Amino acid sequence: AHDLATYCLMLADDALVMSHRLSEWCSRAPDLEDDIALGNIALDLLGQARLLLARAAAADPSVVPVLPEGSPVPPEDALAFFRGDGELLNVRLVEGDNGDFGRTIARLLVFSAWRLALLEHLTPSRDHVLAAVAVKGVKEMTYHRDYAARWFVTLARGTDESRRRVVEGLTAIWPLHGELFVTQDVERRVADAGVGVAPDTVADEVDALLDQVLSAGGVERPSVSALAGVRGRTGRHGLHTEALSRLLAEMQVVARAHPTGAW
Amino acid sequence: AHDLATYCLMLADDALVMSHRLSEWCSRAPDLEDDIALGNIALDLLGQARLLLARAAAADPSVVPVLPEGSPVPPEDALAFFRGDGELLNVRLVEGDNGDFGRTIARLLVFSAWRLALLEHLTPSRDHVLAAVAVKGVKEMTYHRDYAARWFVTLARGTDESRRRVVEGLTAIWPLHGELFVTQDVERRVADAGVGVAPDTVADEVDALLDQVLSAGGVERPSVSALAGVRGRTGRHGLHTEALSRLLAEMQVVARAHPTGAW
Amino acid sequence: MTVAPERDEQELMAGFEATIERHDRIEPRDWMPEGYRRTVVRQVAQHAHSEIIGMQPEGNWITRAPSLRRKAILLAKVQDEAGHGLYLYSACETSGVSRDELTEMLIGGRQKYSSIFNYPTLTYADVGTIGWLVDGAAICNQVPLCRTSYGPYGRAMIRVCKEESFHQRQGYELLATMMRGTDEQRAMVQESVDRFWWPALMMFGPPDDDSPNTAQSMAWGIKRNTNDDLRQRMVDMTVPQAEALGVTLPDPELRWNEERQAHDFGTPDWDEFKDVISGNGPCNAQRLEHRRRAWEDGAWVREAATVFARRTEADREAAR
Amino acid sequence: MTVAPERDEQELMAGFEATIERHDRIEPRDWMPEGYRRTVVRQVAQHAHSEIIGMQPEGNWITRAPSLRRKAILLAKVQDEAGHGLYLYSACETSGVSRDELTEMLIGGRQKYSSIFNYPTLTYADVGTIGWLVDGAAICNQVPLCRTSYGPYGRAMIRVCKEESFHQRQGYELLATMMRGTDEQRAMVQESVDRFWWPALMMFGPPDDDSPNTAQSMAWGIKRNTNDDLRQRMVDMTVPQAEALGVTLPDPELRWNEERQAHDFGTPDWDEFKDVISGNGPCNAQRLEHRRRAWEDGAWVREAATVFARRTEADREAAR
Repeated sequence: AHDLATYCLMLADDALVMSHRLSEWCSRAPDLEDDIALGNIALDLLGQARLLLARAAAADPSVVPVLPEGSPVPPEDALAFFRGDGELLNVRLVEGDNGDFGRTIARLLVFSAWRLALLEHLTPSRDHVLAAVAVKGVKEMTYHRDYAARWFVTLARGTDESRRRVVEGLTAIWPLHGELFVTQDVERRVADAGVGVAPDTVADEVDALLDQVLSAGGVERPSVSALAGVRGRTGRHGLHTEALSRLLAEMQVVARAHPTGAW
Repeated sequence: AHDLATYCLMLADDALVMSHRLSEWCSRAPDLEDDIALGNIALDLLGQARLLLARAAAADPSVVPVLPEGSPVPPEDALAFFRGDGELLNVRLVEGDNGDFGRTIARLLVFSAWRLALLEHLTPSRDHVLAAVAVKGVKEMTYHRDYAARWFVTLARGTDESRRRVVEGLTAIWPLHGELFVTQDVERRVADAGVGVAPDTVADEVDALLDQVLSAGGVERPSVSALAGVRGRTGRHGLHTEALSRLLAEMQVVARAHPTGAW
Repeated sequence: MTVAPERDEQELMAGFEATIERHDRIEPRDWMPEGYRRTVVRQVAQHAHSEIIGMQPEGNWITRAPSLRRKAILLAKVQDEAGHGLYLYSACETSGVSRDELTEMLIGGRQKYSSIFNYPTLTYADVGTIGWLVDGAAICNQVPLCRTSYGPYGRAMIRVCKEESFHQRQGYELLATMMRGTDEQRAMVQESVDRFWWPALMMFGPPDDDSPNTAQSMAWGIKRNTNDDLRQRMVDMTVPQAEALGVTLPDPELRWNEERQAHDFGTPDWDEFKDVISGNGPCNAQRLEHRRRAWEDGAWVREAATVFARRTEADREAAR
Repeated sequence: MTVAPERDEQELMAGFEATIERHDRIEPRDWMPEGYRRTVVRQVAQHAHSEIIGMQPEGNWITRAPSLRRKAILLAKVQDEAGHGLYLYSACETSGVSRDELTEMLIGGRQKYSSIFNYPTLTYADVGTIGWLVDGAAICNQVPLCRTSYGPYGRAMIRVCKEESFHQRQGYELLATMMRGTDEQRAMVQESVDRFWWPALMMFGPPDDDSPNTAQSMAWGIKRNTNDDLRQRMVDMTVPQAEALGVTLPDPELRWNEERQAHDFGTPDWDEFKDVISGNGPCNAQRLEHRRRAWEDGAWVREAATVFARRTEADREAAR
């Protein structure tokens, strides 16, 4: 049960943090259509995060931070707003600043291709909640990936500047690509139990898809090394970049000022 | 006593928030000398804020936010870290984003010329603590003003780009210039009691100084109107811009996470 | 062919006036007086700009929403506003003005947007208050506009109004929930209402005796009610809701007038209104700067899309 | 005049070696072998870069310092680092390399800085840990460098060391205060020490048998001790301090060796070290990007200062 909860938190935190970053584009996108698209993607991911946080809390209530007696804060919010950055289990890819639209698209492409593959393989999960989340998520992620792929190719084959920017964006986020496929012990165990998916098993298909999009844009895979962790610890172990604690300071400020508030 | 405390908070909050903004330049200034100078200015203002917050707490302990029993947090920190933006009494000039170096210099020029004049007139205060703070502050503010004035003229008479930027910066902050000289009832009362200074009484000398610096740079006073408040309420009434709550979210995050912590 | 153009124009005008008379719609393909066209475009554009600028004050709280449910509601709402902006810009485009041109006019300060969005949002309660009071005022304004004489505008308004009332209920529900919460939350709601009440009443524009364009706009059927009329409707609608919520509206002169069967109320600060309208409100510069920056930062992306589309089209041609 | 240059060079070299032998200082005006000059400049530049890049991990917490006193201490400390960077760049400039050139080499990735600053600071405890362990390691490194053979470097080191030990005490004092605080604070300190212990030991560089330049640097008197020697000194110095603090150093092999009269300890993860040194550490890209952006964003300011100075000078000339 603790393994299942931990696994759900991993998937939830990826979606929660990525959703936060995308929501920062609100009222700032290059055009209204993209403002709406990025907002909708953020909303989809937020929805996935909520279901997964609720599942984590149900699977193992001990993962939910304890709030003052009588607090009406539901478990999903306790998990989202009352854990510190060292307790979040998202991959480091999702937490960095957006950068420009080129970097945002490059990150969204990699993220959505990866998550789509994970959720596809999660649809037959023995955990019916996870299976249902996966079925819904596959539809959403397909749209996200197609949106990102379309823009990636457009930028890569647009102007010199747009090509330069999207390639720089891809190069900047690529050191965090490898971390997506490192399988943690917990993931291995839930995968063996037929409940979760081991990310190493989707590496080939994700990379094939990415290669296809990159080649449609005439872009080479960046030749940059993976970002080191600290004594082997990375995002999945709660070891993050400096960006995450700043992100959480903003995200959690109102909720934490009112631990017994009703919203 | 409450008037004195309120007055001290006004002066303290101006320094605290301005210090915060300047400290954001740390490791980002155009050159090492300016990194050090801006850091030192931030440090001076932080020192002034601490003395003034302590004076406010001593003058009227009821202004200090109440923390959990047994908390070792001293009054200066309770005031700095446990008030919300609606309780801060700083003028709105100090709270906006730094913008580029040109805007930072323009704001520092206006702020330091104004505060220097206030502190000069505060040196004969009947409140000996305030008088001592003022004497120390006058030396500091003189340096700050000279630093800002020197850079203002350099940028205004440097390249076309530097001139454009510093003039844009001045124009951007100028709508908040008028608020500096609006005298609140509290300020009038402490001034009448020989304890404080009514800001309207320093308007002429500050403007004369600013005109002198502007003219040395060959820059006209911006012809922009004052920024309206909401039903007459502005910074001194706790009515701020949207920037302040974000600033405080960052500034207060660690302190608030540990209301009984010792640092 | 060039015989008696004045005669033609007179006939066209007669037809136009008859359409207005019958409360029928004027459509883009129909003849219309130049003044009508200009007024309609200006009004629809201002409305579109208001939706887009209106994303900012609420958008300010998306990343700080205190619960995931509220975050989802707020994100969806702000996206709806972007959607409203889109329909309304399209309605303008039927009159031959492109979205890019309108955006340039907005960020150049040559077209306005609703004064309310020049006030800051300072607490999460403001998200609720904007839903309740600001969207409430917008609905008072917009419901009659569903019957406006210009077809594309009227049809856009029908869709917009439906969503706005949904947003208004969500705003009210947030405030109601907060009022059942902690003392701090109740105080936050009251403080927010204190700040937004008067600006919300100013949304209807200046008093009728100081509103020079109202008569012509009403004659043309673009506007359906006077400013003061709508303002009264807003007050009467809001007072019982405020009571139900348990908040006090910050107007000592507010009371029921049995004779008029309506509420008497105080006078907004019209000097503040003029200040805000003329660009000196607490957030005018900030809102325009934000929009300008988004527009300029996105220029390279829009250009890339144009170039890519042209190139793809050329490839397709070549492949034929 | 061109007679027997080899002979001259030999004499110069003999003089240089005698100076080194006597433990006297080599001064910028003195003759020195090209290899010595290059090595000195590289080492001093790396040291300067480390001070400047080292502002970032701690600077990350200035705006979030949990008390005003700590904020003042931290701000002052980071400014001291900028000051150290300044002296050290000046020491380099005595060898004819300008600060601008050195900065370009840093942001172009052609010169390095201490590997430790490629680790993230994740809690406020890290500010204390950096003071205690990182400045502690720096002092172990730098105290002997006060006697380094290159005059300007040695003199800069004397001043730097004085301030560093002050910083180290402040760091220790922060941790000690936190250890007397809440359980969360104690856990925060332990977690921070767990993260920084090994990277701090790696600051002394690779093991001696894998450090090709050490011998030559020692012969020239640029370096005074081997890496492993300094690392041992650091461990022996830190163990009793950790005990006094009440934190556990994360090394199961750590124990006192009576025979050696020194601590035995485990092996750092040299693969991680190589990864970090070669640019793939958790923060290498971030640190350089930050520095590059500051440098580029400030270009217009530096240019304005240059133009203004030239213009003022010209005016003065004209006025004569």
